[in-house]
Amino acid sequence: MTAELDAPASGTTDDSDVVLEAEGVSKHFPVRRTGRDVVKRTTHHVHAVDDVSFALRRGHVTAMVGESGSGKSTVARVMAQLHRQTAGTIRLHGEPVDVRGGRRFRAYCRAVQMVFQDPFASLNPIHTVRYHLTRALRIHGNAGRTRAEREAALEDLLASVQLTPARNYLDKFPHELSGGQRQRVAIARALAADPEVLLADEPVSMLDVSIRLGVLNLLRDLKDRLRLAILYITHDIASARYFADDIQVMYAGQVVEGGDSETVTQSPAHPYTRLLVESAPDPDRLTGRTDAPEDSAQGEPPSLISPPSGCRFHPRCPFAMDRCSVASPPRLEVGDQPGHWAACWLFDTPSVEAAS
Amino acid sequence: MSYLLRRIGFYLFTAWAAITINFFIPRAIPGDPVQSMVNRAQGQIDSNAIHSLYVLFGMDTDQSIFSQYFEYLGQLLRGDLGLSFTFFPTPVSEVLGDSLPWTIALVGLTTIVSFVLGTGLGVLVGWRRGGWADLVLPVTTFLSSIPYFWLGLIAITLFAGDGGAFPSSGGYDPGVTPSFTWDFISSAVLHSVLPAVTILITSMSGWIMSMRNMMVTVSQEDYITVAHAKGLSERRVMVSYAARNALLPNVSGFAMSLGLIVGGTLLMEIVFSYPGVGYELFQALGAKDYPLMQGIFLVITLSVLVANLLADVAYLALDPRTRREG
Amino acid sequence: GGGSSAAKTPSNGVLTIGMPNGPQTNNSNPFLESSAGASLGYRRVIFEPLVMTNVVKPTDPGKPWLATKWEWSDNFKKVAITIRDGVTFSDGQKMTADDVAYTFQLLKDKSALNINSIPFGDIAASGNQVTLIFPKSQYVNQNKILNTPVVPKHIWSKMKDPTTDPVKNPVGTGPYTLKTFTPQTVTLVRRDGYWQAPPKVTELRYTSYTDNNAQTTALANGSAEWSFVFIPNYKAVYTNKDPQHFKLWFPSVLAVHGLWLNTERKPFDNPVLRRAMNMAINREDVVQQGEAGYFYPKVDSITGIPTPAGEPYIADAFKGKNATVDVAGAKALLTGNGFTYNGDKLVDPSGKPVTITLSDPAGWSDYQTDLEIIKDNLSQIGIEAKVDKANEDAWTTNVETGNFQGVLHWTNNGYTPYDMYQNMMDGTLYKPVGTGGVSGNYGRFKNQQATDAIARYADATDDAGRKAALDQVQQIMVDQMPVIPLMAANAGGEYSTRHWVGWPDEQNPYAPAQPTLINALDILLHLQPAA
Amino acid sequence: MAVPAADVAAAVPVEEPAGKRRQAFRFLATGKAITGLVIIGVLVVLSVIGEWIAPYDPSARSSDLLEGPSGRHWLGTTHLGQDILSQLLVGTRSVMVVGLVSGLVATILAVVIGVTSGYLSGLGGEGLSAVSNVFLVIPALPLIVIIASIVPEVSTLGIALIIGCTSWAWGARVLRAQTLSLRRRDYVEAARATGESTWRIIGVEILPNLTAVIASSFVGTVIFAVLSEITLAFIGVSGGAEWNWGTILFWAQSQQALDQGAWWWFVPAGLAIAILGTSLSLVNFGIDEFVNPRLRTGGRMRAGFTPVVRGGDR
Amino acid sequence: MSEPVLEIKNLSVDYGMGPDAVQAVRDVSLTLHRGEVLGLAGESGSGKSTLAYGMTRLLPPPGVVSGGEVVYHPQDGAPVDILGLNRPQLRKLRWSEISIVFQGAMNSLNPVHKVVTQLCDVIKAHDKRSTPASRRARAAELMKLVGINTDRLDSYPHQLSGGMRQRVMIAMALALEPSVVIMDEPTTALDVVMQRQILTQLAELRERLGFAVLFITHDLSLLVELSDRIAIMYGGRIVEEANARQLYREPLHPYSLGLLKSFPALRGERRELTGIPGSPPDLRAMPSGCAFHPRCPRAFEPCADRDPVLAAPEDKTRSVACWLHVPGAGRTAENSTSSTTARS
Ligand SMILES: Nc1ncnc2c1ncn2[C@@H]1O[C@H](COP(=O)(O)OP(=O)(O)OP(=O)(O)O)[C@@H](O)[C@H]1O
Ligand SMILES: Nc1ncnc2c1ncn2[C@@H]1O[C@H](COP(=O)(O)OP(=O)(O)OP(=O)(O)O)[C@@H](O)[C@H]1O
Ligand SMILES: [Mg+2]
Ligand SMILES: [Mg+2]
Repeated sequence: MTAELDAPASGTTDDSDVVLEAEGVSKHFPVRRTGRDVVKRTTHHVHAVDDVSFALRRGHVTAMVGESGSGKSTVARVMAQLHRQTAGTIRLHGEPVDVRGGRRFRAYCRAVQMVFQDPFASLNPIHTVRYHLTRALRIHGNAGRTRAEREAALEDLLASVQLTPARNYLDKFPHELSGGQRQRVAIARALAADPEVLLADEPVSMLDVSIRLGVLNLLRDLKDRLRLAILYITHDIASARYFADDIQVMYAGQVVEGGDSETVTQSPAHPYTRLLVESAPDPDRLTGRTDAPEDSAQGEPPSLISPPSGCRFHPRCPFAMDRCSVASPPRLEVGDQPGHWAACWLFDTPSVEAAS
Repeated sequence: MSYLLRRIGFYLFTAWAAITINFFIPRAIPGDPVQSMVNRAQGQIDSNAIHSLYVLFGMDTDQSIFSQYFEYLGQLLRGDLGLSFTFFPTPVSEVLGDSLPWTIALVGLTTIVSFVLGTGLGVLVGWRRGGWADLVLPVTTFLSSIPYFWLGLIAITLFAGDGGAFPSSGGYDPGVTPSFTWDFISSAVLHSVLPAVTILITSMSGWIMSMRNMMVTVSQEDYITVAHAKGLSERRVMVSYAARNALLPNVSGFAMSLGLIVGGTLLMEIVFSYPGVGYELFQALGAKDYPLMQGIFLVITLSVLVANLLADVAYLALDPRTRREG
Repeated sequence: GGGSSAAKTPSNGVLTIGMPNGPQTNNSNPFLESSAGASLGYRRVIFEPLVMTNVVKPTDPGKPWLATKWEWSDNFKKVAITIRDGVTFSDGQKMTADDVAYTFQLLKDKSALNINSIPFGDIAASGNQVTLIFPKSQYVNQNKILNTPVVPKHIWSKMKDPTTDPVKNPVGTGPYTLKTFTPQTVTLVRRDGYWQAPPKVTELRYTSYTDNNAQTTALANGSAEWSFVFIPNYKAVYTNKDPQHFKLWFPSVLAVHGLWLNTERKPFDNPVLRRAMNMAINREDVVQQGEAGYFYPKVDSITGIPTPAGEPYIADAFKGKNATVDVAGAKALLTGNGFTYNGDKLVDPSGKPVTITLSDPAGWSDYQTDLEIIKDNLSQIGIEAKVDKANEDAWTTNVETGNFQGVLHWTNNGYTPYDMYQNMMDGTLYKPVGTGGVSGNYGRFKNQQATDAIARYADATDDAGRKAALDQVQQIMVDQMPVIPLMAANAGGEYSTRHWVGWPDEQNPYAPAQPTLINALDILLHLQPAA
Repeated sequence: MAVPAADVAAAVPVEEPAGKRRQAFRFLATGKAITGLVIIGVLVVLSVIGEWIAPYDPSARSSDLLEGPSGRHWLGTTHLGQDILSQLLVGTRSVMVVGLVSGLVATILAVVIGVTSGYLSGLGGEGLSAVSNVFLVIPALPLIVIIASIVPEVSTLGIALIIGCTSWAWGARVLRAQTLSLRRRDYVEAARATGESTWRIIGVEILPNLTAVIASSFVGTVIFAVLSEITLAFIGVSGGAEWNWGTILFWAQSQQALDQGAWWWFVPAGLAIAILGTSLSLVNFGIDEFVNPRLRTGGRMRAGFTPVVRGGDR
Repeated sequence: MSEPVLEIKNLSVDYGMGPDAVQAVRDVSLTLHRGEVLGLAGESGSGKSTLAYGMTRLLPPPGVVSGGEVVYHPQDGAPVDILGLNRPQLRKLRWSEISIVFQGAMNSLNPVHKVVTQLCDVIKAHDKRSTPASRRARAAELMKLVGINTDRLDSYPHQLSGGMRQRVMIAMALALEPSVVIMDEPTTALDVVMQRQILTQLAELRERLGFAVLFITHDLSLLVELSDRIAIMYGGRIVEEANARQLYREPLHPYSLGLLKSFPALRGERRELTGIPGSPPDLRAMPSGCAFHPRCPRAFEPCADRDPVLAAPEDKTRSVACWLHVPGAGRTAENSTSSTTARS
């Protein structure tokens, strides 16, 4: 029997913890039409995200990993409603959201905040830390009524991202801060809205090794203290293992595997996840002898304008079967751990049995 | 290709808008061609002649400005630019035919030479940053800040006065007739030296500056360092790697300036009494010669647009990144 | 240089003529002021008039030219013209009375070409005689009619529309034909078969320079031998380069350039103030500094009639009465008529200080200089003047609609003072301030006597009547001073005697020296190669 | 396990917040810009006090007609005996006023149109961009001449406004391009994600980041405006009642000063213009170098062959 | 161990000259042996790139090499000091003996020339006798070497994916069969899958062609896996140099330890991550003594005053610059002698 799972993958916590969920979300970007297309009246789209479903829970970090260009940032932006999804629904506390600017967008912002990938680019170089934070507080009505209240709120914010004493930072410009400090300010700004969900788009990939850890620890600390639901986007699967509760693996705009972080990293099920895990640098595999497994996939990531039919990984997949190029695999239970699933025909139990 | 299609649509709109503005704005000037003509004669034309001039110019009928406008558009579509008032009844197209070649030959050539020389110098100055090359900059800055007419007049005084080597005005010797003879060509060339040199002096520095800046910017690109690392000869790195890339932004500037050839030389032609379009435009403005003004503006508009289109095409040709397959 | 050296060397039989009028287009239509022929003046040597008259000596009788005889009926409503025999057009066709009649008919039919607005009546040709009939006296227009250039009927009648035909191959009775045309230079050559002794100059080269400076340079280096251009400080820039040969002669004609005052604007509606201003203005300075001492000759007579051209017309009462600077007199005149001084500021009878804005287009540098001087002069009698360097188009409209206080402006020009006075004072031209479309009387001068006298002059049937009328006009002019006449219009030119002699001058004023007037042909016929 | 926050703080040098001022105009602090600014400053001062330090009334006639430089008239006199030095001094004001006013007007227009059309997508943005392109296509000087003819009274301020209203298109285009590149920046998106309104994003997040570009476009317009004003006066299209350097040149030219050998009438005003132009260009270069630090001249060095200075002066 | 091919001795590199010069590489000595992979790691700003560019004299202004020697040992012939060469000599040496692969391949390839042109360029510059046909053939060969289809020869750089461009750069680096290839973060911009592909290929090629590699990255886990020896840089100095395995198992310098403890491991035990507190030093205001001491959890009395010297603590195959490993530190004040690399 095909054990098709309902999205989101069930975890250990019960469903009342779900804050934000995406169901069947797709995002297609129209691309510039060529002269021939104008004649033929066809339009092309980048299928940046196709039919993605998952849920974010209170006090829970969900990591989303995948290679560059697999659509991770796009998912985050759609979740933050910076882009409108092409299809699918986003639910906040079970209510479908449809916000187009204005007051309702602000209300949504209050609940869902995003931290951008690049701490050097996401703070306006001409505004001070104080300005950034005050605006965020004001917009969401957390600035208090008096000056003193506002100052107190600012200090609380900076303290919550461990930038103390606050007065050392408040009047600094972004260029006077280190990368880690900037990222903390960006996080503080997101926290100023007092959100329930934090969408962190590769919050550390631009940071130096020694600073990364601080920011990640901070996020984890926030999750615990404020019971935030965090979406942690990265392409560094090792940090996802270390930091997240569960992991979603994206490939070419689709989520191909999900499960709790330890399981996904230690016993990856989907061939792509395996490839990802095997490719990650591993100090224990010593000195040049990159005894890469024979079955390791080669080739280039697929075009997102005309993605491969069936399973999008099949052109690179060492285990590709006939049906892989025809039919898109549904979420199939892997079976080793509860909640671990993969979108791969290999785990279609009856068929595997039939094949053997 | 869609890029070009969209550009063309955009250009058509711009052309229409410019033509419309060119039609209405001159007509908002107080006065009319007849009065200007009488004024210019300062008493040499009798005030009794005014009526006959109105009749002559066909301005004695009351026609609404909008019907004139649509008539004008219709004329344009038929390729008819109307009759000039200043040179009544010479067709505007003939006036343009007389003056355009001069402007295009002199200014066109000068613009190209200025671009080539300026860019070349800019390449050198940008490449050999520091040292003598940096002295070029203040000098060119100063030269380019000089008002053009002033430089032209000084040049005339110095080089075209008594015993000067160059004629001070005109496109060729009064004695010769335009034709493909040595006499005419040599005289035309001689007459073009001063205007050309003064234009070069004031316009070249712009190219030098922009090319220099681009060279400096480009020469810090990684691929230049790589080219050095590859052990390529200095010349090859400078020309084929640095200059080739630095040239790209300058190309659109160059196309822009090609478009301005017709409209941008008013002062040169006034100062050097050069028989080109700019001077014609100046006269037309003073005479309120609407048809001639419109004709010249049309030429300018079209040449700017065509130049822009050329720039787009040149960019497509020069920069492989803008080329699209399929 | 190349340009000058070619022209500096004496070219056999060639005369170089220049005008500062910019590139030309190939257009030799003699009736169009916009043609190259008019702008450079070469239409005068292709198309000949019936009679050659001389504006510098307006009372002299005209020289018979294509007409051998012309007889006006007493009331100047009819003229019978006898056409010269043996005249051929340059294409070999004989010129006949038919051609003359055709020419007048053309002007009658095409008001666009009838630049003098002559009211033609019947036009008849018979034999070698052409008779023209007019609805009213043409005394004041007689020379304009007789100066009409004659065009060949056999060519012009075939034109689709003579008003819009550029006549690229002009055929006339004159001694020259068009050889080549370029926008910059037009070359004419002498033809065979001219009806009188041919001119010595075998080739005429007309060059159009872009502006005064270029023209002056060309004169100074000898590449242009004859021209009509304003040269500031002409001695330094022009004549001193070759004092022996470089000459200029700028005789006055019967038109003035003067300070037009808006006679409906207070306080300038007061003739006393206008007269006092007249007394304060230093014409000598204006002419010397503003007009380079020669361009517009000074007007001395208080009647405003330029001398010597208009000498015969000056009323006996005013003969020898010249305008002079008399600041004290002016002040006395003012204080004697209700004006007062507050310190050195003039205050009008209503108690307002007198100020004036003098306005002329910014680009007219000689006028601007004149105004600066006038401003200075007026301050002597306590009038605070401001010089406005106006935009030409706006200024034109302002002058037309009477929206000004004082402007330097010209008057019409003619063979009698009628044209200038009519232009200044004719009440039939009057339109209220704010209404445009006037062709004269910009100062809104309203004086019935003047209007009547002007009309009487034009219609009078005898010289006595005319004299009486003109005397009255002069009297009104002197009393009312609607325009303060400063200088005369000219009909002059710069010429070089290096290669050609026989030019008109003070001693021999047989023609005005300007190369674009009909007399250009007469001058060419007088020129002889220099020894 | 978490990094002690105190350590992070301790590692950055702590500066007093009081010492921090917003440095929006840092770009004027390069050597070139300072040189240019000093010259401009002198001219601005002259434009204010020129009237009082001028030895004569610039319009006053005297009997010293067309005299060369002398103790009495340092720069000689005109054909009316007016003192040219005084004309130059008094004329400074009009030049500076036109430069500044039209620079301001054009820059404001350019900013409003350029930034709005860059930030707004869709028809509004495209329309505004089309408008500025139309203005780019129409040749500026003739357009200015025409508009100057339409306006009845052309005062200095009028000229300034006309030039300002016709010369914004280039700046608008540059600013539009810049805005287009800024509007997808993360910090703009971040401001949006915070819930800022569109106008606040344009005004507070984007605009200040364009300061250098705006300043450079301002300086460019000032140069253009000054040259235009002078050209207009020179070709006799406008004069206004006030003196400016172009009027001096107009008089000199119409009196054929150079042919008469009166160089003192023609040369100083031209040089004054060139100096003003140069100083403005210097400011512009300074801004360029700020925007693109690579342009800063770093001594006599060339890429590709790092010099070896053993035992250098350290 | 095999013979040295490139010896860096006491190299110092400055940015700028005179009083406001910044010394980004300080007194670095390092030896690259024939055929080995030497890894160079350190956090951002520690001077890795400056070292790589400085020793090849490719550092753009205001960079200046302010001291030291870079000796290249050709296969046959006398050693040459790169720092003493004039332009033509240097040009000849470059690429044919020492080639470089830079971090951003997109930026390393000239965007306006085809890949084949750029490959042929380098051959032509060093082999004047080659014909266009032979050059093209060689270019095709090189492309095959790095696993790119030869029909991509006529592509422009922007038509290739990031990984392909990086491989083109590697192909170009090998075009003249140099004995040293310097790689400055060649894979940092790529994702792990692509990175793995390229590193695998590199390893194969090195086995076949036998060139030595100086591999620069800040990803220590990558280096441990890839290289024979590893040098760790901090604040413009080499603070530790050791065999890769040794370094991973038993880092001696607290900074190396900190680096290793900053990486989460994908496999095996979830280990404790501590990271390195504080932030990198400011080159303009270097801490006195050991540059790392303000961040060092084990800093003690001599660290703030005196610079430790890179020296071999117990055996001859590794060296470290830390007072912890100087017997009797705290008493000796002897740091005037210039540091020497422990060489075999
Ligand atoms: N605004 C857009 N217009 C068109 N295509 C887009 C746009 N934004 C993203 N894409 C495309 O969508 C795909 C997914 O991009 P996305 O940025 O989500 O990837 P990512 O997983 O975040 O990659 P990275 O790890 O590099 O950040 C890419 O192919 C990208 O080119
Ligand atoms: N032009 C320059 N002027 C002054 N200092 C510079 C300059 N370029 C680099 N530096 C400084 O030199 C130091 C070393 O830089 P380098 O690029 O070598 O570091 P890196 O180790 O390669 O870092 P990364 O891992 O980020 O590439 C840095 O602190 C940097 O700030
Ligand atoms: Mg992303
Ligand atoms: Mg680096």
